[in-house]
Formats: sequence, C-alpha cells, structure tokens
Amino acid sequence: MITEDDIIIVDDMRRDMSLTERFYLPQIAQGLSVTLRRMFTKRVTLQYPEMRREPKLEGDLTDPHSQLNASRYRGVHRLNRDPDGRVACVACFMCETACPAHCIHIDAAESPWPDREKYPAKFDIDELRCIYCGMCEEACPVDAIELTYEYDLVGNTRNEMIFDKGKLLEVFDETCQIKPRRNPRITGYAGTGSPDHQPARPTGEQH
Amino acid sequence: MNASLPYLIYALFAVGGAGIYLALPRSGRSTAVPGSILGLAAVGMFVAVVAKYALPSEGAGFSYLFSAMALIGAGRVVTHPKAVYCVLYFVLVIISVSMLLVLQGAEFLAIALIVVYAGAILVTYAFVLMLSQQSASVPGDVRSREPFLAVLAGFFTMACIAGQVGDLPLAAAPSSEQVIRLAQHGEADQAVMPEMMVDGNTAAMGAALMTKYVVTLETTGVLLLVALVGAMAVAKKRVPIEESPDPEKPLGQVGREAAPF
Amino acid sequence: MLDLLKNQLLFSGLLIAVLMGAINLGVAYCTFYERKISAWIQNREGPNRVGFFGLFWGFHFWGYGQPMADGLKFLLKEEMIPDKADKPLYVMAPAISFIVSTIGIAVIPWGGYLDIDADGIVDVACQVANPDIGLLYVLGVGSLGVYGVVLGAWASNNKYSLFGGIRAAAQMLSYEIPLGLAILVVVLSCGEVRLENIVRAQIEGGGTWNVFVHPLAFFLLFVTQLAETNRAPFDMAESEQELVGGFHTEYGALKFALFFLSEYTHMIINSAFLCVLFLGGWHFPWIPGLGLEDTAWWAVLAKMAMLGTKIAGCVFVYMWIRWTLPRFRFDQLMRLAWKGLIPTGLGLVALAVVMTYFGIPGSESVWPKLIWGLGGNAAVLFMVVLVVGMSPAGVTGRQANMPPISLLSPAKRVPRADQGTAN
Amino acid sequence: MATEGQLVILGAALFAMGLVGFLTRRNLIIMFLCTELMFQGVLVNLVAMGKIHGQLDGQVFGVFLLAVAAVEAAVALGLVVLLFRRRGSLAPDVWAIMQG
Repeated sequence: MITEDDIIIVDDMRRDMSLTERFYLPQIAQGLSVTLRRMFTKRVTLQYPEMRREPKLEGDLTDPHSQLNASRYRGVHRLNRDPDGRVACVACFMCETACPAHCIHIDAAESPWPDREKYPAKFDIDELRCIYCGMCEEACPVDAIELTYEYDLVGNTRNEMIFDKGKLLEVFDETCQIKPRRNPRITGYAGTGSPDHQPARPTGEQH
Repeated sequence: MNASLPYLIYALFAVGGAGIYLALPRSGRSTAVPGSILGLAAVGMFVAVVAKYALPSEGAGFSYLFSAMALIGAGRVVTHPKAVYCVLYFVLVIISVSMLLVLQGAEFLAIALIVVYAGAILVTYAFVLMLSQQSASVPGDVRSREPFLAVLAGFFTMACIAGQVGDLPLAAAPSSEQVIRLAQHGEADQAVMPEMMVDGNTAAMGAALMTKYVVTLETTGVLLLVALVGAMAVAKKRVPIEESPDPEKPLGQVGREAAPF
Repeated sequence: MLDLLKNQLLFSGLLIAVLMGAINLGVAYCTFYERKISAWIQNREGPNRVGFFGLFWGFHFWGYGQPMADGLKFLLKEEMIPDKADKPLYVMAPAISFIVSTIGIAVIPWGGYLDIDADGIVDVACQVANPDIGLLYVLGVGSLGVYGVVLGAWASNNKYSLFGGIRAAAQMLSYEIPLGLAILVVVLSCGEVRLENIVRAQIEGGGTWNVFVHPLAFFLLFVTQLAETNRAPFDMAESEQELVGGFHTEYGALKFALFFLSEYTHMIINSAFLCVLFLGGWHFPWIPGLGLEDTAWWAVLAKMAMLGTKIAGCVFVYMWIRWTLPRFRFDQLMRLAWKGLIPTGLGLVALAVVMTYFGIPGSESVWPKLIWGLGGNAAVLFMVVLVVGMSPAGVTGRQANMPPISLLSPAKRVPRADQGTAN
Repeated sequence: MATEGQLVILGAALFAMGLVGFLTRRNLIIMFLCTELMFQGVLVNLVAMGKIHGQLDGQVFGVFLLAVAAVEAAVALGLVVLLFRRRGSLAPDVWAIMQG
C-alpha cells in the first residue's frame, strides 16, 4: 500500500526559465569556469607501477586517498605455516570441494608428524582460474589457506601462474608481517589450542 | 581549318550517342561495358580532334582534361543505375565545370557554382535520396524508358546547337590578354607586391551585380524567399497537434503520426 | 638556391610540403592533447607512458610518443570492409573527408611577405596561393566537407551510420548560413575578400582586430565552426550514446584514422581562418617584428609562430568546450541555427552595412570603429534579448509532448484511493 | 585554354545528355538531377557567350541561373518528398493516373 508519504513530488519540468537561463550563455560560461578550475587541481591518479598504495589493516580504512584498505581485500592465496614453520594444511580437501572454480588441486600423503594424520604432498592453485571468492578460506577448518592483500599478480606464462605449495608458502613468508595468521594455534589435532602445548619437532621435510 | 571538321564532329556525336544508348541501364543483358568504351572513345577522339586543330596555348591541357571529365561525369549521371552514384558523378561534373570557369577567368561564378551546387543543392538531393531510397538501386532505376528515341532526340538537339557554332573559333589560340588566374603565382613578377594584386573578377562581378543588375538581384532574392515559403508549404509535415496532451497515453506517442521519414 | 626560392611557384611548393608536415604533426599532437585535456579536466593524468621507441630507458617523455604509437596501431590493424557495404564509396569516403579538410591551407596567409635576400624588395608571399576569390574559396571548401561524412554513412549500409550522416547533412547545411553571414561581416568591414588583405586591413586600421569591432560576429563564426567540424556540443553525426559512433561506426584501421585526422585537420584549419579573419592573423601589437614592413626571414618565422600560437589557443578552446558541454538535442540544434544564429547574423550584416555606409571602416582613428562596432553589437544583442524575452518560453520537442507531471504535483494530486494505479 | 567554340559544344553536350537522362530515367530525383545537368550546359554557354562579347553579363546571368537552380531544387525536392510520402516510390509511373 502506498501512503501519502511515499510520493515524491517531482518539480514540474516545464517551469518558465528566466531570461539568462534561456540564453544558456551564462550557464555555459559557468560550466567552462568549472572545468578550467578542475584543470589546475590536484590529480587523483596514482602512477601505478612506480607508486603503490600500501595495504593497511587498521586505522581509518574509508579514506580513499590514503592507503589500500587491505582488511577485507581478497588477493593472492597463501598457505599458512604453523608456529613450528610447518605447513598448516591438514589435506582435508574441504577447500578443494568448496572451490566453485575448481582451481585447487591437493595430493594428500601421510603426515610425517605425529600431531596430524595427513599433510599435502602437493598443493596447487591455478591463479588464473581462481575467482577470488574466498570460499576456500571459509571452508578451511584449520585456517591454513587465506587470501592476502596482494593485488598485482602478473606472470608471463600460464604455467607460471599455477602456484604450488612452495610458492604459496613463500607468499605467507612475505605477508605474515602485515597480515598475521588469523588463528595460529589451531593446526592439527593433538593439543591444539592449549597454551602450554609443545609442538613436536618437525621431521622429514620442512614444509 | 579543315572543311571536313564539322562532319567529323557530327560523326563523333553519333558515336557518343551510340555509347550512351548502349550504356543506359536496361532489363536484359547489360551492355554498359561496350557503351562506356564507345562513349569514352567519342570523348577521347573529340579532345584529340580539337587538340589537333587548336594552336598550342597556355592551359589548353587543363581545359581538355576538365572538359573530358565533365563529359564523362555527365554520361555517368545519365547512365548509372545507382542513384547515389548519379549524384556523385554530378558533383564531378560541377567540379570540372567550375575548373573550366576558373580557366576562363570567371572565378566568382566558379566558386559560387561549387558552394551552391556541390555544397547545398546536391547535398539536399543526396539527403532526400538517402531518406527515401535505402537500397542501392530500385527496379525502376535499372530499366530506362524509350532509350533509342531519347538518345536520338538528345543528340539531334546537340548537333543542332553545335551546328550553330559556325563561325565561332572552335580551335584557335586564346587572346593574349586573358590572364590565367590559376597560374597567377607561376610568374614571380605577379606576386611580388601588393600593388600587383589588382581588383579582379570578384570585384567586377560585385560591382556589376550591385549597380547594373541590382533590380534583378533583388528580384532573385524575392524569388528565393517565395521558393522557401513554397517548399515549406509543400513539404511540411501535417501533424495534428493536440492542444492538451492526454496524460493517459504513453510518453512520446502523443499527437504523433507515424511519419514516413 | 636563393634565386630559385624567389620564384613564387617553387616557394609555394616548398610551403605546401612544410605545411603538410607541420599540420599532420599538429594533428597528431592534437589527438594527444585532446586526451590530455580531457584527463586534466577530469582530475586524471592522461597518456604519459609512451616514450620514443624505448630510447632513454626509464624516461617516458611525458607520453609524447603516444601519437606515433596510435598511428602505428591504426596502420597495423586489419582493414575490413563490411560485406554489404558499397565498396567504392566506402573506401572513398575517408579520403574525400581528409582531402577536403586539408586543402583549406592553400589560402591562409601564414606570415605576410618574405624578402629572401634582404635587399629591401619583397620576393615572395608566404602563402600557397592568394587567389582573387580568397574567402569564397574557404566557403567552397567548407561546403564540400559534408560529402565525406554523408557518403561514409550511406556506404556503410548501417542504420545508425545513416542517421549520423543525415543529421550531419542537415546540420552542416543549416550552419553554413550563419557561417556565411559572419564571414560577410568581415568582408564588409574590411572591404576585401583576399585573406592577406584582410589581415592587412586589420593591422592598418590601428591594430583594431575585427574581434574588437565585431565581437558577436566572432562568436557566431566560432559557434558555426564548432558545428561544421562536428565537434561537441554539435557532434550529432557521431553521437556515441545513441548512434554508437555515427557515420564512422563501420570504419576501422586506417580508414577510421583518416576520418579522425580529418576532424582534427578541420579544427586546425578552421582555427586558422578564425585567427586570420578576427584575431589579426600573424599580427600582434607591441611585439617588434610582427608589423607589415618586417619582411626578413626571422620576422616571417616570428609571424608564423604568432599565428601558430593563436591557432593553438583556439584549438584549446575547442577541446575545453568539448569536455565541458553536453550534446544538443537535434531540434535544439536546428532551433539555435534558424532562430538564433541566422537572425543575429542578419542583424550583424546590417550593422556592417551601416558602418560601411558611413565610412567607419576606412577611418584613420581607432575610436569611431570601436564605438560604432561595440555600440552596434550591443544594440544587436539588446534586440536579440528583447525578442527572446518577448517570445514565450519555449518548451519543445519531447518535453512538449510529455504529459504534464500534474499527477504528482500538489494541485492535481489524485485521491488516495486511486494512487495504486497512479504509480 | 578552351576557345569559345569548344565551350559552346561542351555546353551543348551537357544539355543533350541532361535531356537524354530526363527522358529515359525512371527515378524522380535522377530526372531532376538531369535538369540540373541541362542547367550546367546553359551555364557553360552563358560564360562562353559572355566571353565572346567581352562582357561580364554572361557571368552575371550565370549567378542568377544558380539562384534559379537553387529555387528549382528546393521546390522540386519538396514536391518529391510529398509525392514519395503518398505512394512510397520515387518512380514517376505511379503518378501516371494524373495524365487525365
């Protein structure tokens, strides 16, 4: 039901124009002066490859001129490490299942570490196929896969754009200072979450 | 001058007429190619004949070139099956004739010809043609009416007029005082100083139009005004204008007939 | 060598070669500055990346290589001809457009007379040709400009292109009349049709350029030239929003580039005419070396530079206007021409006739010209204001056919029960 | 430079071709175009005759001829538009009924 208050009264377009308005020239001069003034104001362009906006996670995130708001940005993936430097992933296939673009490929193997059963022997993400929806991040039970703020993702070949486990871990190494791992404690099964938990020393391969 | 020259010219008219006849659009198998060849041959031979008998003079080559262009253009105006091309070939005729006028020292008329004909009249023709005839050619365009009789009549007229040329110098050297305006800057001494820039054809035309022919000029102006009013009255779209538009009707459809244009 | 150059024909040939190069280069950088100015007006940077062939690595030359890159791109693209297009005309149209827009340079006086060997005797005129018809040549060339657009539009066999072409034809025909009237004012007040002599008349009259005596005619000529070049706000022929590019919708690669170049060439040539007719050509007061009597080669170069500066200023205004004003509606465009510009132009011609009758243009002093000219222009403007003020406020076209919005206006607000249907 | 006789023959040729076109073509616009072609012939003749007599009058009449041609074009095209709107065709045959 439409009430009286919902009606917006539109000004009648056929109101009489004043004499100066009918000449249009004063209005044109006004417009020209506006554009002329604009020509001498500060440019908003950022010369991208040379100048970059640094990602920023706190403070005033709404100011468009200051820095890139990285708090909710979804860029390149990274594969997190647990506090012992091992890969945090437990190869549960949740992300691969959740991925709508089918860009994640995991080969699971038996974990060399005692606190979990499996670990990813191979973890590939096709960054060209990915749609950066963040579903993998949501699906991961141990917060091992996360999307970073990195937005300038380029490469010369298609193969170069398929990120394997090593590369994804490198992304973590580069970005963990600015965007720390969301919940570093929930890796594996044994003893996770307890502050006095002593992780087993890694054996075998480091990743 | 050769005594057989008039007969030679009449013979060339006949060849040209045959060319036009063959080149006219017709319903059956097109004979445009032999027609065009005949017509071109006629024009070429005519120019050759005139050039042979004429004494060598300045600018003669240009004059033959533009005459030939005008004739070829006119032939294509008459014979081309696509109407838009007819208009374009007419532009070619206009430009050629205008160049001929420049060679005759009638610069004002030459440029007026281009402004009025090529710039206004033919654009209007093209405008109406494009509006009314979307496809390149319509059935009526590709079948000419009574081509033989028409060509006979046309070229008989042409021969009659040419026969009246009589004692006019068909082929002679130009009078020496005729200054070729196109080549005005060809001679260094003519462009040297401002005092060399005498009032030319334009000033003379202006003086003649504004003194001797001022009444005619005014009459022409009135004629143009009448034509303006007449064209408006003839072609005005008769749209019933509703005084108070009905708000129930949808936007943009009020009081509009489906216009053919 | 110097003796050879004293031949006007050879000098004209040289001048043509130089001018064609200069104008083509100018056109290339016009396209660049068009983008730059649009960017500046919109608080952006504009193209600033392309340097010269990778020379001076790491330094971009502020993007000055951009026109070359654009040209190369146009050159290397695939030439396509639509299947149902009228092929000869389709190919010819851009060429016609370009040729017609270029040949106007022939009559522009670029720098007065030149005394090559400095013996005090003038050798050649710094002008390709100084024909008897002068200004009329400008009119003739301008009137041919419509063919490229109309033919390209028709030959493309595309409805939108055809609309663009038809609009262009009607628009150019209409705006040729005020153009002629504005030029007539100059002819009457200078008593000359040769462009060189028009410049001379402006200088000899105490440096009163025609723009000071006839400012309204200057304005009129500028507006009509905007329309003749199909520049915004008169770019009905290529209105991108409705006609997806108008007459050059179906064009690509070099043929499109020719259309594009011809538009900018037209702009430059038209600006040159504007400067010659109203802004004193190569003349500028208070700067030594720009007078009539200076004929040394350095003075001629200075005169050319001055004319070039004026042209650049005019072209800047063209671009500035394009990125400021929205496009006219077609009926507004026609109304402006037939009800606004042409009556004003007629009034100005009448003013010029009266001034000529009283011998004002030939007077030695500056003041009668200025007083008569400015007073007369004020009178014409006043009359225009009066007429516009008395005529009913025009509501035209679509607005006139719209139902009044009284459904929602307070006076006729429908009863509450019916409001469901009202919306 | 062409002599007067050459110009007169050129004018005659243009006039004749215009006549042929006017008689044969079946498109109203082309027919009017052919009358313009005949105007061109007359124009060339006028200038040639003016030159023969050493006067400007031929050229002055040429200017008036241009004005008349413009008038003819305006009214004729107005009529063509009107006729086309009635019948939807540019062919003169569809108006044969007006022969009476």
